Amino acid sequence: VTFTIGYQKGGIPNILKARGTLDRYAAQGIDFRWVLFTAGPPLLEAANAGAVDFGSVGNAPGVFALAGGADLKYVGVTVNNSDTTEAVIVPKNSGIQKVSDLKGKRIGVARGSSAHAFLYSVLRSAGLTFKDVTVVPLLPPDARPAFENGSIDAWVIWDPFLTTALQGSGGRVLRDHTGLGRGDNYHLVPGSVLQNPEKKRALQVLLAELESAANWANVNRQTVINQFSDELGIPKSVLAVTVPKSVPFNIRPFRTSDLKPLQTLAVAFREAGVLPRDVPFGPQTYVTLPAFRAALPTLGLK
Amino acid sequence: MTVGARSRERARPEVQAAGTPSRRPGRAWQGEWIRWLVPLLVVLGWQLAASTGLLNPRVLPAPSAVITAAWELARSGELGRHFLISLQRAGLGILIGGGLGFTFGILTGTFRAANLLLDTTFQMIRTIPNLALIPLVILWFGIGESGKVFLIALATFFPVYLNTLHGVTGIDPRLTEMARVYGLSPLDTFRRVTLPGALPGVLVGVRYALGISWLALVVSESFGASSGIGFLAMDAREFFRTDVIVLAIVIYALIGKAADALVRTLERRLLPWQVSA
Amino acid sequence: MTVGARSRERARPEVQAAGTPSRRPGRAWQGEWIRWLVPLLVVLGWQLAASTGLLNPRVLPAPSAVITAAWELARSGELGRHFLISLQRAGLGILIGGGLGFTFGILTGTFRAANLLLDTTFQMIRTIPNLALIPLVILWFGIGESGKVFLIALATFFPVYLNTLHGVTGIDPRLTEMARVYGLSPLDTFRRVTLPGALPGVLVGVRYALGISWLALVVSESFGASSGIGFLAMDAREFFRTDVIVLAIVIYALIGKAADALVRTLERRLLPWQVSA
Amino acid sequence: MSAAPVLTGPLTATGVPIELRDLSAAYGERVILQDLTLSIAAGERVALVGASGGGKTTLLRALAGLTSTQGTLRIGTGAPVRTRVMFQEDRLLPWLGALDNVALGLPRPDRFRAARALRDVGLAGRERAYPHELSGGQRQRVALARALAHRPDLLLLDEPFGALDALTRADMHALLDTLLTDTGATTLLITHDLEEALKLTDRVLLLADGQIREDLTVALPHPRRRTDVEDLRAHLERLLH
Amino acid sequence: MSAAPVLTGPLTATGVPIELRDLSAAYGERVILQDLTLSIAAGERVALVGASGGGKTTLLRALAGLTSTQGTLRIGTGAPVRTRVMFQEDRLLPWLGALDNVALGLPRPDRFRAARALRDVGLAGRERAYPHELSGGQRQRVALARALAHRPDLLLLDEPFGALDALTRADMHALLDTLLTDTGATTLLITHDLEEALKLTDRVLLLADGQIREDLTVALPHPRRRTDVEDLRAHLERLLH
Ligand SMILES: Nc1ncnc2c1ncn2[C@@H]1O[C@H](COP(=O)(O)OP(=O)(O)OP(=O)(O)O)[C@@H](O)[C@H]1O
Ligand SMILES: Nc1ncnc2c1ncn2[C@@H]1O[C@H](COP(=O)(O)OP(=O)(O)OP(=O)(O)O)[C@@H](O)[C@H]1O
Ligand SMILES: [Mg+2]
Ligand SMILES: [Mg+2]
Repeated sequence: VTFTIGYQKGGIPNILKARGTLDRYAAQGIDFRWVLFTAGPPLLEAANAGAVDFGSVGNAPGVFALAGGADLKYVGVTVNNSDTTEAVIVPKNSGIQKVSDLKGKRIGVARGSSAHAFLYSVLRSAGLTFKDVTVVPLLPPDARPAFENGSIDAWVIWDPFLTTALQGSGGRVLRDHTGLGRGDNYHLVPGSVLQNPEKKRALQVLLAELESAANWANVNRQTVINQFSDELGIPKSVLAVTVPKSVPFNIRPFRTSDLKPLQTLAVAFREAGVLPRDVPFGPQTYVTLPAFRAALPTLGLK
Repeated sequence: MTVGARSRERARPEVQAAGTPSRRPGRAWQGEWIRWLVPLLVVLGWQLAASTGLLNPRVLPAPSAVITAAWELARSGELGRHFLISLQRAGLGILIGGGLGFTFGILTGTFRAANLLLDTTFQMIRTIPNLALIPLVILWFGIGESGKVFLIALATFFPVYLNTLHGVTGIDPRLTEMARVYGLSPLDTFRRVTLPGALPGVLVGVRYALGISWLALVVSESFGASSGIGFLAMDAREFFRTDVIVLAIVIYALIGKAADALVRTLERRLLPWQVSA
Repeated sequence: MTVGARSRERARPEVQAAGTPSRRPGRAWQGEWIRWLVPLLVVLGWQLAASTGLLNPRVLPAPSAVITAAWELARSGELGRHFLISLQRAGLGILIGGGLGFTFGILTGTFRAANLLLDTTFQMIRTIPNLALIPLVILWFGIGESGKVFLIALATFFPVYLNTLHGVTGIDPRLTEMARVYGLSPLDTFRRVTLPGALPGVLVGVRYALGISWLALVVSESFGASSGIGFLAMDAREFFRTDVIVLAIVIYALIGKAADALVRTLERRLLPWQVSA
Repeated sequence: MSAAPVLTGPLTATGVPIELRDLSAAYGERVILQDLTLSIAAGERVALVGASGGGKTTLLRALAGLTSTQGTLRIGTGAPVRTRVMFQEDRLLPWLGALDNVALGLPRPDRFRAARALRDVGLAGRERAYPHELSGGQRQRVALARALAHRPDLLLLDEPFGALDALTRADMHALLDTLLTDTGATTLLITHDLEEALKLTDRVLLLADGQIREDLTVALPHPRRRTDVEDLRAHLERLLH
Repeated sequence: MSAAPVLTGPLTATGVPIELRDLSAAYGERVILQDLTLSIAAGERVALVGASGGGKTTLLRALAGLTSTQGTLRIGTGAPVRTRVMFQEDRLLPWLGALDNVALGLPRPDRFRAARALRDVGLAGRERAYPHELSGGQRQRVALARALAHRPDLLLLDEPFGALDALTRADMHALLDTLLTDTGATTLLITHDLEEALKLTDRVLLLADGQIREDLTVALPHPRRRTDVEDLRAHLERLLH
């Protein structure tokens, strides 16, 4: 069976791919393929179309996909351990000192990203709404020059772009996640994968190996930094900051309690006026697979 | 429209009673609706596939769903707003890009020195993707309207430029020679010879530019914009609104048809002398 | 190349001693290097601005930095790999898209029925952005090579189609009439009249298609790809590798130049009869 | 230029009869031919003369099926008719050399006739010249060679010798005369040269006001010399003035 | 067609002298003119005859400065020369009506001459017709009107009457004759019609083998009738054969 993994640069799947662990399953009849995506939405788009069997994304894209009626199911969570992986930043010499100063300012953010939701909660914490500011939709690569030349007054951005921007262009953190809850990462599959026993088995293998990879990365931090630096072209100085934030690398099965933050997010977007309808979160939107690594021996593989 | 040779030797009808007049306005109109045949069939087949469940609506929504989305967006005035702002950006971009493309096409077509100096440069800029230019555009123009218009102007420059240049070089050199011998002023040469001679080519460029301007809109509305058809399409993709995505595609197709009709009208108006018209 | 009228009445030189021959191969070559003048000046000015600190290197790296990046990528074989795979995708896409564009352009130019049936449909498809089509392409083709080639073929189809159609309709109808009277078979009509008559137009289309194929590469290599020049550019953009971004732009520009040179050669080869050549 | 040898080859052409009754043709409001009636026998050679803009070309185009008309237009006896037209302009394909232009549309086994025809019109050695590399008269001769190489049943010539000097013209006259005698094609020759009309054809038609105004039969043996037709010419000239 | 009235208007043209010495012209290897020497006085009317492909058009193009040559080519006395060419093809702009084609390049105050010229060549009422709506002879007359409306110092005509019937041609002869007498432009007329050459010009040049082979002066008063030139024509025809 062929099992296609959609991945983005810099996550646990990327570590697993670099290790090449999955190659040996070809002998067992499971042919893993890797496909790189630049962002979560297109990855889930491909998953919805059945071109990808597994994908890892931030917290927002999955919500939108489900809102759009995609037949996707959560199967795993990577818990975020840091409050500083995402922040609102302003130029160093900016007059903006506190969140309420954002009123009337232009804020660059990637629409539909976790940062978009984060901005919502940041504004709300200061009693503001999206109506009080000008939201400028900008993808990270486009936002950087806009931030540099003052086209936007503030930028909501995540790592590694956050650290790069702080190191490279004289930005200053205005507000991070402290006290506002963190955005986790999620692992999703198309519903069809779970109905196909062979694919489901491959999925379980993959999840188990992801867990192993996470454990390996926790003890081989420098190797991970080197690998990412080579592969992503990100300076080691940046990775030296961002990789420790991810520690401990982790992945675990999705639980019913994981629905809550997603629901909160959906409500935020609903109130922000970008989601046309409520998201039908419920038992049909996830599966809880048994403990990943522990399940490996039960799969009938050597 | 030329018509291919039919058979090697045509059997001539014995009696050609009351021969048909050469211009048949009735026939011409009669033909026009056929232009819509294929698009219509596509939509019909699509709706059929959707209704019979052949098509997964999660992946490609039924035409009826798209119409519903269109209706909702139109009722709220959203659609009109997005459309108008895009139209404005596209129009301005085409005016600037097309105007410059036309001007430089005439220049490089007419003057060898201009050709040597500029043509290679243009040919090199031509292949640089808009997407790759976005960071530079933001640097130069910020995130306001001017950057978007610049990208559209850039995209529409080349088809008009290339086809104008080709139109000018394709003018029968015997006519250019005649104009020289008859001492036409540069202005008269342009008005009487170069412009009308290049016009059919220029219009092909315009036709292409009208289309490409909407493609460039998608790119230029992907940054720093919260309005426009391109934004609508990209945003819908971001938020998984398949019905809106397809709606955007349909709108684009209709714009394509409108652009085509516009150029057809221009051709009829501007090229009355064309024997083949 | 046509040349504009110079002055209203040209003063004729009293004695035109040892008149110049009409073909000046020396002059022609002499002119060629001028084509590089403007690009060269741009690069020089850019390096100057960078060295004097006028230019923020975080924003636009100096040419020397770009050359370093190119050297590193080239040494590791990365650059060659990306380039070859893109070349392969572009080539295949052009072959398919250009071939179909040519075929359909001839068909709709020659047969009124084909024109009525298909032209509107093509004009409508034309304005649909590649970016908006990606979801459908993934649906139809998955995320392998075929989807990428499809997008390139789609993008190259239209310039070739439009210019072929225009080339065919631009053929002197008196020649078409003659061909009919002389009982040319459909094949002969195509080989002897339609094809050579449309060829200059077709080549303009090819010129455009060669350029646009690399633009389409950017879009098609933006999903599910980890190789190709388009991927290189988008990837670099993702992580602010400005040197690589600019390198990609330079590569695109050089590709544009190469495409231009290729079509120029084709024109010289295929159109030996052109009076203005 | 050497005296033109005969365009030889298998005799495939047979003349066809032509019957026009109440034929009218117009461009928009402008009526060119009005209720024109004319019969031409199979193999007959007919000259058509008339004022510039009088409708000669229009009539020729009607016979070739290129202009839509009203009334009766009957050509041949039902079988397919091989019509070839030498247009008033040369209509050479600019992208083909002289030989390829002449060979245009000739079935493969007849291709050899193209080179022969080109030689017969005095253009041996210029086979590969593009039309723009030929003089006006040379282009006209290529077009003539093209029309003749086809051996048509119905040959329509629209001022075929207008751009030729007297000597070349005489050669071409001889060439056409021989060819027509050999093949027996029904021929319509539009010309402004009365002498030419009288030398080459059996019947001279004067087209005026959309009608055949004069119909003069020339009953003289071929080939004719200039002196043979002197009287008739004077007569015709008087008619025309 | 009515007898053509005179193309009137201010007399701006003055003939220019022409001096060719050892003039040679070639297309690649093909030598067309070889060491040709010729003087034409200011205001002289010269006819150029010769075989098809003999180089007449090439010589005319050389005089118009359109062909590169070797040797001495001196036209006029240093002042700018207003040269107008009527080419062998009509070279009308397909996108302009007849009147606009004739008015081409005329300075604004002289525009009125365009309509008059069109009327003089018998095309009153066809001002707005596009070239493709005109007959071959009509197109040729538009081109003639265009050349004449300009009142050039040097008028170069390449077979200007080739597509005209005898009557129209006679009208055009009269028109040209009057115009030339009025303006005194130096004129070179290429023609295949010896009678035409003798009627209209003062000197007939025979071009052969890249050289002027015969140079015949015609010392008769204008306007001439056909009978005036009968003897000279017979003489010239003997020369040519
Ligand atoms: N497409 C057209 N539209 C309008 N009028 C036309 C068109 N073609 C020809 N005419 C007119 O029809 C008339 C007859 O034209 P035709 O070409 O038959 O003349 P002709 O006898 O061949 O003249 P010539 O000897 O000058 O070639 C002319 O007055 C011409 O202007
Ligand atoms: N561009 C060219 N390249 C090569 N040969 C050419 C070119 N133009 C003309 N010639 C040749 O030069 C010779 C002279 O041509 P030119 O047009 O001067 O003849 P002409 O005397 O005007 O003949 P005609 O009476 O047929 O018009 C011809 O043999 C012609 O084939
Ligand atoms: Mg005619
Ligand atoms: Mg000539």
